Amino acid sequence: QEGNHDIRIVLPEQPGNLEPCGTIITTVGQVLSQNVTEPLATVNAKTGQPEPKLATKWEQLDPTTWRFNLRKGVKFQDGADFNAKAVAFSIDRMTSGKLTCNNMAKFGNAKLTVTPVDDYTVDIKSDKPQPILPTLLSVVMMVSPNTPADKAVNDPVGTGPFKLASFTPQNVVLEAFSDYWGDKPAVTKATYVWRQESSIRAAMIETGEADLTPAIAIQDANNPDTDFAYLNSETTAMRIDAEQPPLDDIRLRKALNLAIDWDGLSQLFGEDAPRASQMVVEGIVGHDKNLKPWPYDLERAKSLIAEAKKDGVKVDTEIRLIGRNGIYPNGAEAMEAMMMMWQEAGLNVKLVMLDVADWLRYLQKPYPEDRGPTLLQSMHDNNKGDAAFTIPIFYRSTGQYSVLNSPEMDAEIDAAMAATGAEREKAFQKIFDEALNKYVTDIPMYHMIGYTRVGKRLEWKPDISTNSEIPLANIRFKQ
Amino acid sequence: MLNYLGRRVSYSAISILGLLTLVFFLTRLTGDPSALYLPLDSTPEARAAFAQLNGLDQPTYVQFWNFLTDLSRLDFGESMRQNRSAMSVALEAFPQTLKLAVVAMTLSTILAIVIGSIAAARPRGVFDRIASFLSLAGASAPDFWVAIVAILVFSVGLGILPTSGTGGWQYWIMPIFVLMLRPFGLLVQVVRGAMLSSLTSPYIKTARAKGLSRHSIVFGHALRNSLLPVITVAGDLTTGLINGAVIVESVFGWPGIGKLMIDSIIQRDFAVVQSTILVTALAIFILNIMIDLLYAVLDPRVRY
Amino acid sequence: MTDKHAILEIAGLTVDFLSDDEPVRAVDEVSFHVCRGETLVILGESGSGKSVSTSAVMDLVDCPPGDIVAGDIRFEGRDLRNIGPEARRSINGCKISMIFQDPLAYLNPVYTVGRQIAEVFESHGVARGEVARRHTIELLRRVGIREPELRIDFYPHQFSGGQRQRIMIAMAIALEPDVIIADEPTTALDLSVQAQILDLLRDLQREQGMALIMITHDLDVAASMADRVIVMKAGKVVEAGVAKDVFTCPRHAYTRALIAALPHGDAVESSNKRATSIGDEVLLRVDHLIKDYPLSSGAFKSKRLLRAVDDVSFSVHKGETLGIVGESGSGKSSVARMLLRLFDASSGAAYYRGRNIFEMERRELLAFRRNVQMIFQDPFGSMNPRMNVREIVSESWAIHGDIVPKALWRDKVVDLLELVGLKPEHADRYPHQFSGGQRQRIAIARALASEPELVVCDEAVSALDVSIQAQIVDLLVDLRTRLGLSYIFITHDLAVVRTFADRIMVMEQGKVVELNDTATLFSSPSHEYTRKLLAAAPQPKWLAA
Amino acid sequence: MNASSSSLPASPPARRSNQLLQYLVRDKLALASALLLALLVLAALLAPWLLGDAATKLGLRYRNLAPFSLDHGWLYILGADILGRPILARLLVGASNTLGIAASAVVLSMTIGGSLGLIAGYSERWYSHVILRLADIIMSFPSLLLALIVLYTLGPSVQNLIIVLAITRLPVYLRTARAEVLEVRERMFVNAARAMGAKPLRILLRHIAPLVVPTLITISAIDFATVILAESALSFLGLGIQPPDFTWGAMVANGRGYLSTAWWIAFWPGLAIMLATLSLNVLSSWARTVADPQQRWRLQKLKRSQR
Ligand SMILES: Nc1ncnc2c1ncn2[C@@H]1O[C@H](COP(=O)(O)OP(=O)(O)OP(=O)(O)O)[C@@H](O)[C@H]1O
Ligand SMILES: Nc1ncnc2c1ncn2[C@@H]1O[C@H](COP(=O)(O)OP(=O)(O)OP(=O)(O)O)[C@@H](O)[C@H]1O
Ligand SMILES: [Mg+2]
Ligand SMILES: [Mg+2]
Repeated sequence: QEGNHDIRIVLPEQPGNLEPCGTIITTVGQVLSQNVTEPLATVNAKTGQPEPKLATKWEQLDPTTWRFNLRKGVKFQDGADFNAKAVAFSIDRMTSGKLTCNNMAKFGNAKLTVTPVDDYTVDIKSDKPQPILPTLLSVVMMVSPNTPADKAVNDPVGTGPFKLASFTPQNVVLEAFSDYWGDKPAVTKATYVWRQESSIRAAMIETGEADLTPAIAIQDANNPDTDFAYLNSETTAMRIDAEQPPLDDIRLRKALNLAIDWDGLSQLFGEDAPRASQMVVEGIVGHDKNLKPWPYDLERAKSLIAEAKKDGVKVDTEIRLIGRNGIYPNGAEAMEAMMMMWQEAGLNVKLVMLDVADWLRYLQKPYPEDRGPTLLQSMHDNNKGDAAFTIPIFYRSTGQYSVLNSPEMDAEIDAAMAATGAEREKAFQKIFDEALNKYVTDIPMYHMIGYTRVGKRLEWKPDISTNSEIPLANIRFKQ
Repeated sequence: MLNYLGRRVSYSAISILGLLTLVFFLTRLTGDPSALYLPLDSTPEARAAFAQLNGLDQPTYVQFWNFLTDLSRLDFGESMRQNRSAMSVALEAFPQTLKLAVVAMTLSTILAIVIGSIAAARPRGVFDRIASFLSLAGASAPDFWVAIVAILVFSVGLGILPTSGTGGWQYWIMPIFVLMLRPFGLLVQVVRGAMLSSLTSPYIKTARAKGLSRHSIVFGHALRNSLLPVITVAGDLTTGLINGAVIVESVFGWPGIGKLMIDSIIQRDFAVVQSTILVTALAIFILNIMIDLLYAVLDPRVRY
Repeated sequence: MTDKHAILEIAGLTVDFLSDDEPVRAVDEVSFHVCRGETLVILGESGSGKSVSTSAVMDLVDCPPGDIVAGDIRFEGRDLRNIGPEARRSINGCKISMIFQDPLAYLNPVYTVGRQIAEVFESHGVARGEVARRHTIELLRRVGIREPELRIDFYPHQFSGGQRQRIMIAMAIALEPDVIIADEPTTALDLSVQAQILDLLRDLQREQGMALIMITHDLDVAASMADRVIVMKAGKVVEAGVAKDVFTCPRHAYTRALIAALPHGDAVESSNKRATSIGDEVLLRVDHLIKDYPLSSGAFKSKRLLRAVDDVSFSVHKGETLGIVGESGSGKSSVARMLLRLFDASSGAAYYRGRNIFEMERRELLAFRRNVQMIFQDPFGSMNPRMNVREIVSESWAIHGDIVPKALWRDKVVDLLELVGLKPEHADRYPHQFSGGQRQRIAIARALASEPELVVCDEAVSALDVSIQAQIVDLLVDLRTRLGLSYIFITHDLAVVRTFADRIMVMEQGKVVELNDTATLFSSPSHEYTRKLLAAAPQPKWLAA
Repeated sequence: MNASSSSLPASPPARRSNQLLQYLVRDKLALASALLLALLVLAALLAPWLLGDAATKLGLRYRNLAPFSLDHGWLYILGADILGRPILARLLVGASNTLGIAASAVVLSMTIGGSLGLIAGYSERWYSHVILRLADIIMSFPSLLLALIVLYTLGPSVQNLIIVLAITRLPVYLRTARAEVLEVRERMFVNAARAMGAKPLRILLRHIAPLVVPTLITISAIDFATVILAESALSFLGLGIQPPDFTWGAMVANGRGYLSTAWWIAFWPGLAIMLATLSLNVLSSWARTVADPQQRWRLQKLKRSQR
C-alpha cells in the first residue's frame, strides 16, 4: 500500500502544554490521549462502558478496592517497561499534589493508594467507595517512570502508538512508535497545527492543507461529504438564581422557561441539536428519555407573570442575564435572543456579557453578595457515564453551582448516590424530573452538537468522545 | 550627544521598571487564575493547592518582592500554562513578530513615501485621488475581514496561496499584505500632508531655479523636510506591530508575540505577560531612542 | 526695444495674483532685455514687481495662484513660456541662474550648504563626488567665506545673513551661466565684501560674456554696475535707458525722487537730523559679551568652538542711536540676539536700566521685552506663515494687554501700515504674498506696535528703495524726537547710519575695532578696517570706464 | 480695493463662516463627505428613537436574509443578521454608539496627546522627560491588557471603553506633535515671538500649534477607523462593548464567521466604517487646505482679469 500516510490535524487552539496529567483539557487530550499516552481502560463511546486498554481485566474486591491485571509486553516509548510500578508511579504522580494536575478533578478529593500485587497486577484503594473506578481511570494516562514526578512536562512518554517528535510554537508532530504493543496504525505521522478561525480551519481541509479539524462552526459545516455532526456530551442551560427575589417565585421561573421560542432559538445551535430537558445526555446513567422539556407558550408565561404581579411580586425588577464570552458558538447571539424573548414576555431582563474569570464568580459558590437576581449562561459536560457527576453539584444544597436549598432534595440525592443498578437510575431520573418541574431552578436548553470536517482522504467519523480525544489509530485511508 | 544617550538610557531603564511594577500589580487585579487553570468542577482544595504551588496564596507585596529578587537574578518566572521558563516562551515568539513587523513596515513606509510624495506633487490630480482612495479604503477596512476574504479568494477560490501557517515566501504574502494596509494608508496621508507644506517652501523654488529634476526636488528636498512626522508615525505603527499583530497572527496561525500576549492575558499567565511586556518594551524603548536620534540626523536644527 | 544681441528678452509681461478678491496685478506690461556681457539694473519702488517679473523668467511664479496674463519671454530666441520640463531644467541653473532676495528662506535648512551647491554640478552632470566638493570649496572661497573647507559642511542656520547671501551667489555662479538674475545680491554685505562680490560678477561678465540682471536699491551699486537701467513703479516700467542718462538726467518723476532721496553723506552729516539732545541715562550697557558657537556640522561631532562675539562692550543712552557696522559675519546679529535673550551668552553681561538682562525673572523679562523690540535681519522667517499681517502686527498688543484696547486694533494696524508705506488692504494678506521690502516694513510696523523704548534694527531698511528708506528713517527719527526712542542700528549702508546714528561701532571678526561718534568716525577713522570700509564705496561705472 | 477694505462688514464671524461654506461648496468631494457625515450624525441622533425597536427586535424567521430584496420591507434591503434583525436599521442605530465612541476617543487622545506633545517638544524641563517616558510606557503597555484591567476594575461601559481607546491612541499624537515642535520651535518666527515677550503658552498655541495640528488632524481622521476597529477587536475578545449594545465594529466582528455563507452581515458595517473614514479624511484634507494660507487658493474662485 503506497501513498503518503502523513496527516495534518488543525485544532482550534494551541495546546498550552503537553502534560499527560492534563488530558481532560480538550487540546491536550486531542493530541495525547490514546496516541502518545494510554490509560488502563477506555470508555466505549456507544455503550458508555469501560473497556480494557493497558489493563486487560479488573474486578472490585470490596467497595473501596479494585484489582487490575495489566497487559504484558508493553513498552514505553523510552524503552522502559510497563508494569505495576509504572502504574503506581503514574497514579502517584497525579495525586501527589506536586504538580497541577487537571485530570485529578475527575476524582474530586478522593485519595487513591496503589499497591502492586505482582509485576502485572495492582490493587487500587480509595478512601471512599468508587463504584465506577475503571471509568474514571480512563483519564489517568500511564507515563514512563522516567518522567519527573514533581514537574509538569512538555515531552510526555507513554505507551501509545505514536511518540512525540517535536513540539514548537508552530506545531506538534507525532510519529508512529515502532515498538507499539498493538496493531500498527495506518497513519505514519501526524502534525497538529492550530488556527482560531473556524472558517479558516474549514478552508484548510477544503484546500487539502490539512486532513481533519474538530469543532468547526455550524455555518461552516455546509458540505455533507466532509462535515460530520456528532452529539458531544455537553448540555447548555440557564441557571435561575432562585435565592434572589423576584426569582424566588416559582411562577416567574416557569414563565422564564415558557417564554422561549425554542424552535427559533434552535437555529443558533443547529437544527440537529436536541432540545434538553435535563443536564445529562442520553447514555448517561440517570438520563430520562421520557422527560418532556418545557414548551413555548408565551401566553401562559405572560399570565404566570401577571399572576405573580397580582400577588405583589416585583416582576419588573431588573434581572441580569449573565453571559460568558465565547462559551459556545453563537453564545452571545443566543443570549441576545433570549433576552429579547423574555422582554417580550414582560420581564426586565438585561444582558451582561462577561469574560471567563469574571463569569466564574457567578458560577461557583460563594456567589457575590450583591449579585441581585441573575440568570447565568452555563454549559455542563458530563462524559463520565453517570449522573452522579451532575446532580449533587447542581441540586444539592452544598453543590458548587447549586441555587437550591431543599432538605427533601438533599435527602433524595443522598439516597440516589448510595443506590446501585436500576434503583440508582430511577432515583436520578426522579431528581431530574423534580428539578425540571418542581423546583425549576434552571432552564435546560440543548444538548450540543459538534461539527468536524474530515478530508476526503480519510475514513473516520467523530463520536461523543471527539471533544476529548482523536485516536489516530482509528483513522483509515480511502483507497 | 553621548551625554544625551546616557541620560536617555537610564531614564528608559527606570521607566521599564515602572512599567513592570505597574503590570505586576494591575494584572493581579484581574481575577484569580486558578479559576481558569483548573477544570470548572475541581474542588476548593485543589484550587488552594494550585495557588500554593504557584505562589499565588501570598500577599501581593510578597509576590512582588519575590518577583523583584528573581528579576535581579534574571529569572523571569515559569509559565503556568506552558510549564517552562516564561522568558524563553517570549523570546521564541518575539522574532516571529519582529520579522513580520520589519518586513511590513519597511515595505509600507517605502511605498507610502513614494506614493504619498507623488500624490502631493500634484494635489487633487488623478493619481492623488486614486492613491488616497485606495490607501484609505485599505486603512479603514477591518483587518480580519480582509484576511478572511483574502484566504477565501486566494487560497480556497484560486488556490494560489496557502491559507495560513509559516514556511516559504508564499506564506508571507497574505499576512504582510494585511499587516501593511493600515500603516500604509496612514503613512500615505501623513507623507502627503507633510509634503504639501514642504513643497510650497521657498527653498523648493531654489531647487527649481537650480534646474533640479522633479524627482530630486520632490524626493531630495521636499521629502527630507517632511520626514519628522513620517518617521514618528512609522515608529508608532512599528511599535503597534511589535506589540502584537494579534489579528494577523491568530488568523494566519503565525506564532508571534501578539497571539502569545493575548492568550497569556486571557489565561492570566502572569509570568509570560510580564516577560513579553519586558521584551516588547525593550524593543520599543530602543526603537524610540533610535527615532529620537534620527530626528537630529534628519534635521540639523533639532537639538536636545 | 529690440536688440539683435539680446540674449534674454521680456516683452509685455503681465502677471496677476488670483484669489477670491479682485486679482492683484503685480507686473503690468513689463518689457526689457539684456545682451551678452551687459548689466541691466532694475531699480524701483519696493513692491513694484521686480522680483515677480524676474522669477517669471525662471518659471518660478506658481500658476495658479499666479496668472501670467500676457507676455513673451525669450532666451536666445527661444520662447521660454512654452518649453517642456526637460528643456526648462537644462536652462535653469545652467544657462540662467538666479540669486534670491531672501537667502535664509531660500536655502534648504536640512542640507549642508556644500551639498546644496554641489547639487548644481551634479544635477547638470558637470561634476560629482569629490570633484564637485572641490569646486564647491573653491566657489565658497571666491565669495569670501573664510575657512571654506570647514564651512562647507555647515547648515544654513549656522551662517550669518551676509554669508548666506554669498552662498546663494556661489550657487548661482557655479556653472557660469549666460544670464544671472541677481535680486538684491548685496543687501547684507558690508562694503568691502560687496566690492569683492561685485568684482567677481564683473570678472565673470568679462570672461564669459555673461549677462547680468541686477535688482538693487543701492544706487551706488546700481551706478557702479549698470550699463542700462530700467525703473519700475507699481508694476510698470516707468523709465528705461542707458545708465548714465538715467542717473544724470532722470525723466520720470519717481526716478527723480529716487535720486534726490539718496542720502549724500557730506550733505547731511552736519545736520544729522537731530533735534533733541541725548539723555544722560544709560539705557543699555553691555559688558565683555562673548559668544561661542559649537563648531560642529552634525549633532554628533566633537566640540570645537567658534568665537562669534569676542569681548564686546558698549552702552546706549536714552534717546541715542548706536550704529553697528562691520564685516559680514562679524557677530553683529549675534550680539543683537543675545541682547534679546534669544540665546544665552557664553559669558559677559548686559544691563538694561541697571538690571542684568541675562538674570531677569519672568516678570521683569516680560516688561523688558515690551520695551525692547527687534527687527530681524530675515523678515520672512520672523513671521508666522499662518498669521495674516493684522495678526502679526497686533501680536504685541495681545501679549501685553495694556497697550491698545482690543476695539482699536483694526484701526491701529491700518495706521501703522500706512506709517510704513503699506496699504490698509494688506492687513488681510499673509507674509508669502508680499515682496521683500514689504515684509521688511511689516516687521518694522510690528516692532513699533508695542511702543518700545529701544529698538534693535538688524538690517531693517536694507531691502527698501531709497525713497521709502528715507520715509522710514524719517519715521524713526521722528519717534526718537517725540518719544525719546533709542536704537541699535545694525546696517551695511554707511549712508544711512551716517545720517541717523549718533555713535557708530565697527566690528570685525567678533571684536569691536572702533567705537566713536559719527562725525569723528567718518572724518578720522582710526582703525585700519574702518578706513578700508569707508574707502570701499563703489564708483559709478561710467566714471570708472 | 481700498474702499472695500475700509468698509469691512460689521460681523466678521458671520463673514468667515460664509466664506468657509463657499470653500466647502467649491470642493465637491468635501461637500459630499460633509453631507454624508451630517447624515450619519443625524442618524446617530435620531435613529435610536425611530428605529431602536426595529434594530433589536428578533426576527428568527429572517435569519441571514439576503440583501437587495424589498419583500420584507425597506428595512431589510441590506439583508438581516444572524438573529434576523434588519441590517439597515442596525447600521443606523449603531452609528450612534460607533461614532460616539470613536469621536470621543479620537478627540480625547488628540487633544490630550497633542497638548502633552507640544509641551514635551517645547520645554526642556523635567516634566517633558516624564511625559515622554510615560508615552513610552503607554506604548509598551498592551492595549488588550489595559482593556482587561479597566474592564475588571471599573466594569464594562461605554465611558470606560472610550478611556481605554483614548489612552492607547495617545502616544502617536504625543510623539508626532513633539517631533514637529522640535523642528518648528527652532524657526525664526518663534524666536521673534519670544523676543516680543510672548509667554510659552502663547507661543505654543498661537505659533507652533497651527503648524502641528494639521498633521494631527490627518492622523486622527484615519485613527477614527483604527479606533472603530480596535473597539471591534476588543468586543470580539469580549473586552469591548457588550451585547445587547452594538457598534459597527462589533457587527463586523460578529459577522466575520459568516463571510463565506452570508457575506452581507460583515460587509455592510465594514463599508459603513470605510465610508465614514473616507469622508472624514476628505474633510480633513479640505480643512488642511483651508487652514494653510499658501494652499487656500485652491478653494478660491481665482477670478481672472480680462485679457
Ligand atoms: N503670492 C503673491 N500673492 C499676491 N501678491 C503677491 C504675491 N507675490 C507678490 N505679490 C505682490 O506683487 C507685487 C510685486 O512683488 P515683487 O516681489 O515683485 O516686488 P519687488 O519689486 O521685488 O519689491 P521689493 O523691492 O520690495 O522686493 C507686490 O505688491 C506684492 O505684494
Ligand atoms: N548657529 C550658529 N552656529 C554656528 N555658527 C554660527 C551660528 N550663527 C552664526 N554663526 C557664525 O557666527 C558668526 C557671526 O554671525 P552673525 O550672524 O552674528 O554675523 P553678522 O555680523 O550678523 O553678519 P551679517 O552682516 O552677514 O549678517 C558667523 O561667522 C556665523 O557663521
Ligand atoms: Mg523683491
Ligand atoms: Mg547679521
